[in-house]
Amino acid sequence: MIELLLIGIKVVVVTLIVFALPLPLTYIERKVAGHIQVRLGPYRVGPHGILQPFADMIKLMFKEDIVPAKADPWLFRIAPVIAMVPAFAVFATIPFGEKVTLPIVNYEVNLYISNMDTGILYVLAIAGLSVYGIILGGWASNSKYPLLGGLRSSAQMISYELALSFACIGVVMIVNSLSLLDIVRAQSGWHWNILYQPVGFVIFFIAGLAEINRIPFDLPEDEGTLGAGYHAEYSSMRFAFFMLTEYVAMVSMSILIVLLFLGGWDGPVFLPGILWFLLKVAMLIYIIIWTRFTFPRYRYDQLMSIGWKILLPLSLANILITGLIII
Amino acid sequence: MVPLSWYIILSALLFIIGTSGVLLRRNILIILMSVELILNSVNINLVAFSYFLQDLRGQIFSIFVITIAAAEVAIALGILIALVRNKAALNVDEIQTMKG
Amino acid sequence: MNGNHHNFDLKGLLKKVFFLDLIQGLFITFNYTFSKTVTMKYPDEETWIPYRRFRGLHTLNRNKEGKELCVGCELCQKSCPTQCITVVPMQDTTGKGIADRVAYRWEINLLRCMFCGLCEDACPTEALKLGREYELAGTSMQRQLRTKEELLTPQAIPGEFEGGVIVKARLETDETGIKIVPDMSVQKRWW
Amino acid sequence: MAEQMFFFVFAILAVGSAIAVVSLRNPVHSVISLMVCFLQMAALFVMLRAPFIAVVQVFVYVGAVLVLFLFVIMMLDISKAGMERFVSGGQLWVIALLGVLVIEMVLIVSRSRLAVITAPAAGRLTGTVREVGEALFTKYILPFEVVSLILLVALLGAIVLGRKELR
Repeated sequence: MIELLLIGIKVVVVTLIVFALPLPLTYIERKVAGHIQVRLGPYRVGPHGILQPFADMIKLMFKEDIVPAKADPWLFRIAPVIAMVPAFAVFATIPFGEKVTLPIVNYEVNLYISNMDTGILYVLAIAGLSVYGIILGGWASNSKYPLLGGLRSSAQMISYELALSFACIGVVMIVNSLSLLDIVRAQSGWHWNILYQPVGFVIFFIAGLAEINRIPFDLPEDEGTLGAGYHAEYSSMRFAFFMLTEYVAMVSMSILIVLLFLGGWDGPVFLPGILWFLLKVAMLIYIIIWTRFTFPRYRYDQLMSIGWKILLPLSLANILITGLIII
Repeated sequence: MVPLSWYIILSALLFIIGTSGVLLRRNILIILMSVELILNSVNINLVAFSYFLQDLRGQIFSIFVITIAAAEVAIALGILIALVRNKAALNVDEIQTMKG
Repeated sequence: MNGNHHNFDLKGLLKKVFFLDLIQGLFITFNYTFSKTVTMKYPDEETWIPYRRFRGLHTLNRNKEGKELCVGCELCQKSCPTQCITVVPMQDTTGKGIADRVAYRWEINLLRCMFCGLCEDACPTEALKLGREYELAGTSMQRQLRTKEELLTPQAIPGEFEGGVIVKARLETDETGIKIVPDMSVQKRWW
Repeated sequence: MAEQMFFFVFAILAVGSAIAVVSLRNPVHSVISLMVCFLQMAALFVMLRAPFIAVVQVFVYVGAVLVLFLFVIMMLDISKAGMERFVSGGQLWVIALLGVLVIEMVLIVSRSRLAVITAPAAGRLTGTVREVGEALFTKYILPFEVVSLILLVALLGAIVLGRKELR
């Protein structure tokens, strides 16, 4: 019974943390953007603009929720939710650390909700579902640019998820398990997979950027050519849900990279494991934001040719070479 | 516990719903989706038998079914695109000629 | 390796394989992240004092004895492309002839003014000058109708001041609108 | 008891969404219903201790096949197809036939030995990825290779079909 209660508490805690994460992340992203562009970023709301995300949140909550007259009303309303649910469901199997003993009640707690036998497959499968929200949002708007955004998103997702999964297979072959916990345990003591799978890491990182629609692969919401892409017709909280999804996806992709390639919570002993884990995730999030404000966006045909002609053959070759070495 | 017969009845129901989609609808897309539904109902059957008879063959076979279904959809949608490019018809009754 | 025949570019290939160009780009933006920002903290902490050539809110000048320079010739009104200036002249009661014509009313509707400066060019006595005040936002339409008395009061920035600097400032809000009070003691160039 | 409750939830949702698939006019709505149906089936696979099949189901069907469907539907003009009148009077015999089929199947299943088989208490089958993988790559290696060949052929076929006509 107490196990069940504990799982419930863990689910609530993780959900709340993940729900609140986009607030600091938007602030950090805007600050980093500002400083890269030799600006200050948000500065007026609160000291150094630290309350800006709350101001944005309040603004988004009180804006009018517009449904276009010719939109498919039901799908239009439900699409942001469809986008959001998988982004949260991914966290069901993501481990944050080994067992810890709670200080006061002296009770051992696993720092994960569940350790699935099919962990990494589950994460990839569920992460792939979040594209539905984008496609349906684009289609249900009944408007040209969102439709193009949705189309681009679906094609992009199909072509990059292949490379993403194949990049994982190298790791799985080394570790001999699909469970994320086992993968992290196998890397303890500086046997990080990035050392054994550098090509896999690069492919996973690039395909991951495409999977979470970040620059240089953010074609579905390309401001330059599509207005705002799939969420052009959205306003108020529904728009906020899409933004939320994007940031949560960024966090989960960073976590996945850390778990698969950067050793999870492995690190020198002077800091507890969970802190190493968070440090690595924060660094990856920073790198993703940094990339966004450094590189221009790829053209659509370039995106497709990178996915199919470079990343996919490269990941297959990576699997082959890994297999040969293991044998 | 859930007895095996429940799973089989569920799978039969889904199979019949899928069949009715194939037989009653004239939209190619819906027909394709119904075919997918039929294949999946068979999968339920296979996995259920695999569990109740403690035999892995059912699961293995359902993996093959899923694979073949994916291939089938890729080909079918390719044909559909080619068809619409030439004829602009989604209704199976309108597609009668053999000379594409 | 057939490098000699096809002019094989090993360096270029290595650059591509190891993303050297991309990493170089990342380092450039990383350096910018920690460079000094150029943003002016207007209106909370800093404000911009424009150059003298700036065309802001109109000002009506007086001569050294404190007498209004405007003679009510109505040339500014005639030259105004948006017809936002209203001038009603009157005879000076001291009785010194045509040269002592003064403006009875001199009003400008800032909602319509586009700060082209043609009125300034047309003025024969250099009475009218476009000043350097640019914080003209207000909360009422009436506030945007500026009369002679308001325009005759000298502006915060003295006319002989060169300008083109950033100074410390303080934001003040009252019922007429917002005011940015410059503190001319600390000045810095914006570049 | 809880298992039966879950089974009913999943089964009812699956049947309901399957009916929606074949009866909704708009193909996009049908795809969404199909997605719901497949997710219920994945849940049922988990209940049948086949987590690997469940994940593959989500991965392949929901993640790829249905996205492909949506992609194609969005490229086509479905406004005409949406107007289709799908149950014409002449097809009533089909419905009657299907009704007979339902009754027949339920009868057969309930009268047969299957009705009494219950779940094994402690099965040797765990349905882990390792188990499935080992079977797939040792005992069933030939069908596996044949299937991979079929996939390759399908890939080539799709590329050839999708290409614009070269004249």
